[in-house]
Amino acid sequence: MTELVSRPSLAVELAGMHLRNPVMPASGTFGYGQEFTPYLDLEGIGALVTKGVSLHPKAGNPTPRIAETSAGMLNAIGLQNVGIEAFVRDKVPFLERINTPVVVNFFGNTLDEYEQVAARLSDVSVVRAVELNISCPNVKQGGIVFGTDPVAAAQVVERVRRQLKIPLIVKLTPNVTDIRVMARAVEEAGADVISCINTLTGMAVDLKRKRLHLANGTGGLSGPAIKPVALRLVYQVVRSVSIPVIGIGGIMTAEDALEFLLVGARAVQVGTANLVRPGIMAEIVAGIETYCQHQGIADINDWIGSLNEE
Amino acid sequence: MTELVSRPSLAVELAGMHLRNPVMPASGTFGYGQEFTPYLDLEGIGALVTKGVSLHPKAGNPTPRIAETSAGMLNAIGLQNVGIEAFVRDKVPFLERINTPVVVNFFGNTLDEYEQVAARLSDVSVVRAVELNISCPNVKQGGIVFGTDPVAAAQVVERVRRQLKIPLIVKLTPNVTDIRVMARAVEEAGADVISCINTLTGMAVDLKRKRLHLANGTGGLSGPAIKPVALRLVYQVVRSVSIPVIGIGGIMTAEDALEFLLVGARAVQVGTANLVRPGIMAEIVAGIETYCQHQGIADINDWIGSLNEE
Amino acid sequence: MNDLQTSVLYNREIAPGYYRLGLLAPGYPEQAVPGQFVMVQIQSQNDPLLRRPFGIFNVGTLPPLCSGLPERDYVELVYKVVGRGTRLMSALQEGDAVRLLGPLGQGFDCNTTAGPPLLVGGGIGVVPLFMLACNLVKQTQPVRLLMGGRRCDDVLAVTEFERLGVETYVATDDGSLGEQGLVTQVLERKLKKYPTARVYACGPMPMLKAVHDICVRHEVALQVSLEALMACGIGACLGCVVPGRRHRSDQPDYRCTCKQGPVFDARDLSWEVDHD
Amino acid sequence: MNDLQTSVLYNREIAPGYYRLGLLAPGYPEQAVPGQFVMVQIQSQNDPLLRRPFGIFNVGTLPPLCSGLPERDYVELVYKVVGRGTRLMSALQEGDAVRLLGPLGQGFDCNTTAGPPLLVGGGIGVVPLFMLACNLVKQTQPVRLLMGGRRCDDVLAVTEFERLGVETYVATDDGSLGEQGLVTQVLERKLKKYPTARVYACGPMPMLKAVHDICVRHEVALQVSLEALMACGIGACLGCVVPGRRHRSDQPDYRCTCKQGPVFDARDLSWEVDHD
Ligand SMILES: Cc1cc2nc3c(=O)[nH]c(=O)nc-3n(C[C@H](O)[C@H](O)[C@H](O)COP(=O)(O)OP(=O)(O)OC[C@H]3O[C@@H](n4cnc5c(N)ncnc54)[C@H](O)[C@@H]3O)c2cc1C
Ligand SMILES: Cc1cc2nc3c(=O)[nH]c(=O)nc-3n(C[C@H](O)[C@H](O)[C@H](O)COP(=O)(O)OP(=O)(O)OC[C@H]3O[C@@H](n4cnc5c(N)ncnc54)[C@H](O)[C@@H]3O)c2cc1C
Ligand SMILES: Cc1cc2nc3c(=O)[nH]c(=O)nc-3n(C[C@H](O)[C@H](O)[C@H](O)COP(=O)(O)O)c2cc1C
Ligand SMILES: Cc1cc2nc3c(=O)[nH]c(=O)nc-3n(C[C@H](O)[C@H](O)[C@H](O)COP(=O)(O)O)c2cc1C
Ligand code: FES
Ligand code: FES
Repeated sequence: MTELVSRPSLAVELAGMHLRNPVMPASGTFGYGQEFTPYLDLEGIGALVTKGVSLHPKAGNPTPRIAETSAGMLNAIGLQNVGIEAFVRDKVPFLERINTPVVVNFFGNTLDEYEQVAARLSDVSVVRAVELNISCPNVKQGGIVFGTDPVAAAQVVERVRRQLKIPLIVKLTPNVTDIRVMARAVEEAGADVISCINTLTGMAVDLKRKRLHLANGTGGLSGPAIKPVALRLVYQVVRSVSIPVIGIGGIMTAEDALEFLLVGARAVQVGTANLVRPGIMAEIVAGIETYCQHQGIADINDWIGSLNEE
Repeated sequence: MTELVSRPSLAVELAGMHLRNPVMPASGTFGYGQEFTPYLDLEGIGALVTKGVSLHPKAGNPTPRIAETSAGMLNAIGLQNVGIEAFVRDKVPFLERINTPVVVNFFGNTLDEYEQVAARLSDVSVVRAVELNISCPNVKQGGIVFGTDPVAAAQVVERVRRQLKIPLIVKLTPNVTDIRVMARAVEEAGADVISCINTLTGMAVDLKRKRLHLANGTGGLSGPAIKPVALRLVYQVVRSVSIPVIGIGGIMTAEDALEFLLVGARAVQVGTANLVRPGIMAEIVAGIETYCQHQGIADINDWIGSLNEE
Repeated sequence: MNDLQTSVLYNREIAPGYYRLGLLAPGYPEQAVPGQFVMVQIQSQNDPLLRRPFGIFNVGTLPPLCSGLPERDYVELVYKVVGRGTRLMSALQEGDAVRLLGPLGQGFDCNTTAGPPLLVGGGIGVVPLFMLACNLVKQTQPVRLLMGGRRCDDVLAVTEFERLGVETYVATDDGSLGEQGLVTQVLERKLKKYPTARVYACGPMPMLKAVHDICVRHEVALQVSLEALMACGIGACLGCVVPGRRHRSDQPDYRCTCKQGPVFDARDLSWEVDHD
Repeated sequence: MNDLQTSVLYNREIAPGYYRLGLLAPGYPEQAVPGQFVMVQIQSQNDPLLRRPFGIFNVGTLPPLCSGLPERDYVELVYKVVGRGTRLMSALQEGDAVRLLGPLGQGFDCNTTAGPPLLVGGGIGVVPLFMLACNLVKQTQPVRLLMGGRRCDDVLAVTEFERLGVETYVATDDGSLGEQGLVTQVLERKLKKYPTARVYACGPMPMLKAVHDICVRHEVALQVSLEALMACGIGACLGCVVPGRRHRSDQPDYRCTCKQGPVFDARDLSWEVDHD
């Protein structure tokens, strides 16, 4: 039996940010944090990642916007958000009161939009890093999705990078033939960290009405159903780049988080699980700590990437 | 209320083959049929699709080969099979006794191998159609997967097509950025039918041993977890080509099958569900029939593709 | 607001396909407001993944199991079996574990004394009206309930309302209980008689729309309790929005049903949109 | 072979973490052979998705519930709670629905009369040996069981074996029951005493490997019952293979545990591979 570690260190470092532990929410499943204060100590998680924000307010898609699937859910919220100015005015004051690094997820439909939001966020002192969601259609280029074309992705990353004085996390979509190509493209273009994965594109059918269930037609699949795909992609990305990677996809338990860390993710994001169990991140942090104690892992960094491979 | 149809017609036509109903097994989950005779009347299903066969016998991967995931499973069987000659010698005699169209799934690691298996199968009279699995690495081209590159895919389809006097079904992998490109490529190259999807590539981690769970590292994710992704891809393929499409992915119930048919699949394949419930295809066929009766659908072809879209 | 690991007190079929579920719920009697709801997680596995939303039917406190033990707060839900989640719920037995998130959302505003209250319920929509009636009968008399349903089996808990002293009027589509017809007919008649009434309604969307039109015509205040697909119930996912007053498809105005509702002042919603 | 929709007769905890589960199983007493197994589907939702394999502990027939009704065939399983499937199973109650696929696979060959039988069980591996013992005691006497386990709690069903007239010898790692040490020590001693014995073994892979080595040394016949990850249990998925006699990594020789096993003649397997 391995010796018991009294108080393992869970702290990790991400592009110069010191996180007290590697657990943070995935964008869009945690609002701006405030909704979760009855259920969770916001100072017990590693970072706080906010809902994606854009230059202008976005009303989102018509309803139905969600569907339950086997061990997963589809969402087509349509990136509803208050817009960058209202975010700074209405949401930042709350975030300033919390002693946890704030990461702001953002997106745009044109390169200009991406640049402007990045520039604005870089000036907000509470924002410790930004997370770039490149899974959006590039309206100027006829709707081709930034996130599935390495050239378009590199371009947006480069342009955004120039606007920023803070770390840039780039969030990759799983809906590509070879995520390694995307990962290398955004690393070269200046990403400081990669987070993956965003949702898998899916559909649900409403038999009764003989229609697609979601008003938007397609939606993003998340939850435990996608964990095996996410683990594979995180494994591949970790081995393709030298910047740190945040693992995302279907994490419901401490064991799930430990799996992502084991294959090499420096930190993890918890998404859909927050919707089902608003206090779950506290349980995941506690579970990781207990696991480390029992396994004799004094420092979580010793666990990260320690997968045995022949 | 719609009127009750006493005996709906479930027959569909696929590239000249007349199937008594649109339900068939997915390759690799039904052996060569014989294993299922205690549980299922093989003459109650639309067609019988056999386990993938290759030129030479293939022993498959080391174990562990399977892992359970949330609402799904990973498999890395490694296409274990007896090889084309043993197939013809040992398996065909049983298949000849069943009055159900037989579709033989096959694969190769080089263009030559694909061609040789196709030529051999085309001469076996019980084989009514072949299904080409192009999700295999092309060993001659440095392991690039035939199924993710439209040029390589078109090439193998063209070459195989020339060897065949019977219909060619091409089975697409979901692990691509844009399945429509793949679908058009194989249609143009001569595919008579497209079936999709094959498994999503995934991974499982064995925390106790700090290893990847599958001996092969990655495996193919199947089961209800992937249904939303499969529905989306089938929807897209149906709208990109004019040849018929067979829908596959996570079908567990008659309702699931009806969803695939509604978005436009001409038939469906049931995979993982056979492993959990060996008699399930009979239940699915019966369920489709009952549904048609209650909804006043006299002919399943009236349902196929009848999705309401704005 | 709390995420409780709690357990089943009872789970009784009260009419074919309808169940009444009692759950231990410390704190609910003080915290819960009529019209609020809970999110129930039925099982520990990942399928079904999402919780299910249910209105609060009633709250209360049971005497201690034996002297020396504390009193036991509970919440009551009444639900209809419609899909796999509610089917799983129907198998719950005394002592089974359940996770319970709540009480959630904005309830009915009953701090107004203006006019006699008229409660309009359709089918399972009667649920949040019971706790509302419990509160209203303490403030004013009489409280009236107009209940509609397909057939008599869909008209629930009427005796409970009567026991509170609520005047109840029932209409069913097939006339198997009360008068034959729609509850909106009854509402029209009552509003002619009590033109200063305030209306509280919960039921299917077409009914609510009809109730809204009638209330507009009669110029009386209306609060409605809505249903929407929900993933989180706490305002995090934005899955549950409904079109608000200023909603236009080119300039949407969405309200969060779980956080800003489920009870809305009818004037704050858009009634032009095709609710089906 | 059948896929039955059946129900639970009882589900009793017989030692900490070990349960004995009785299921109605028409036909099992005639069909089942010692060493065969079943695939149990615990619940109707999709998570957990796969069935779980369990060896058959025993089969039998209960008298009719009342006269006029038919007799009731049953199968008994004994399982250890190790993961989420078995945890769900431990909550099963009388009358609960369960799907049962079986009896599956190749059982023990006990049509040989050569030599006295020695049954070697490790932990939960004792399960298939009980039905085997039931059959053997009818053919020959004495039948001997050598049982090993970590501690006394892991040594199951010994009294049941003794009631059959089986001579039992127990060894535990910590000496909390029987002698202290490994069951293989006991086997060595017994084989010295009964050099013509035939051995039937079921337990963890390291134990089976040790048993195999001893049997080779003593030149006695050995049948082993294996466990493997299984998706289907009927030979369709090829997930459950084990390396056969001629296995080499460059020229594999795989056997299907569910179809060609779970009981194998030890000579048909490869014992060189690193089983961990
Ligand atoms: C605020 C609120 C209060 C409610 N109060 C009650 C109540 O007191 N009694 C009662 O019987 N029902 C009530 N409902 C409806 C209840 O939530 C659904 O009937 C239930 O979720 C169906 O779950 P299912 O798994 O059986 O159905 P399925 O159709 O299998 O569910 C699939 C998905 O759709 C959702 N869903 C299905 N029907 C509805 C619906 N009508 N409203 C919202 N989501 C739905 C489910 O939550 C689930 O996510 C309420 C809904 C809301 C939003
Ligand atoms: C032929 C055969 C007979 C068996 N007989 C018995 C018996 O009589 N009593 C008993 O307690 N156990 C028996 N087992 C082992 C039993 O199947 C597992 O303990 C059980 O499947 C664990 O399920 P779980 O969900 O609790 O564990 P989890 O670890 O959560 O299961 C995850 C997956 O791994 C599989 N798995 C996990 N452990 C094993 C294992 N040891 N063998 C095979 N698959 C495993 C599960 O089936 C499932 O697919 C037998 C296994 C086989 C193959
Ligand atoms: C309701 C919902 C809203 C989401 N909104 C965003 C978003 O605004 N920006 C973004 O980058 N990802 C968004 N996502 C994706 C998640 O951040 C995450 O990448 C994905 O859900 C996979 O993780 P999970 O399986 O843990 O949920 C959203 C996901 C959900 C379920
Ligand atoms: C155990 C197993 C073996 C498989 N073997 C093959 C195969 O030999 N050839 C092939 O084209 N697909 C194979 N598949 C993929 C299935 O045919 C099917 O495309 C996939 O499982 C998705 O369908 P499902 O979700 O219904 O299982 C296999 C799948 C499983 C689970
Ligand atoms: S249900 Fe998630 S925001 Fe309302
Ligand atoms: S478990 Fe599927 S072949 Fe043995």
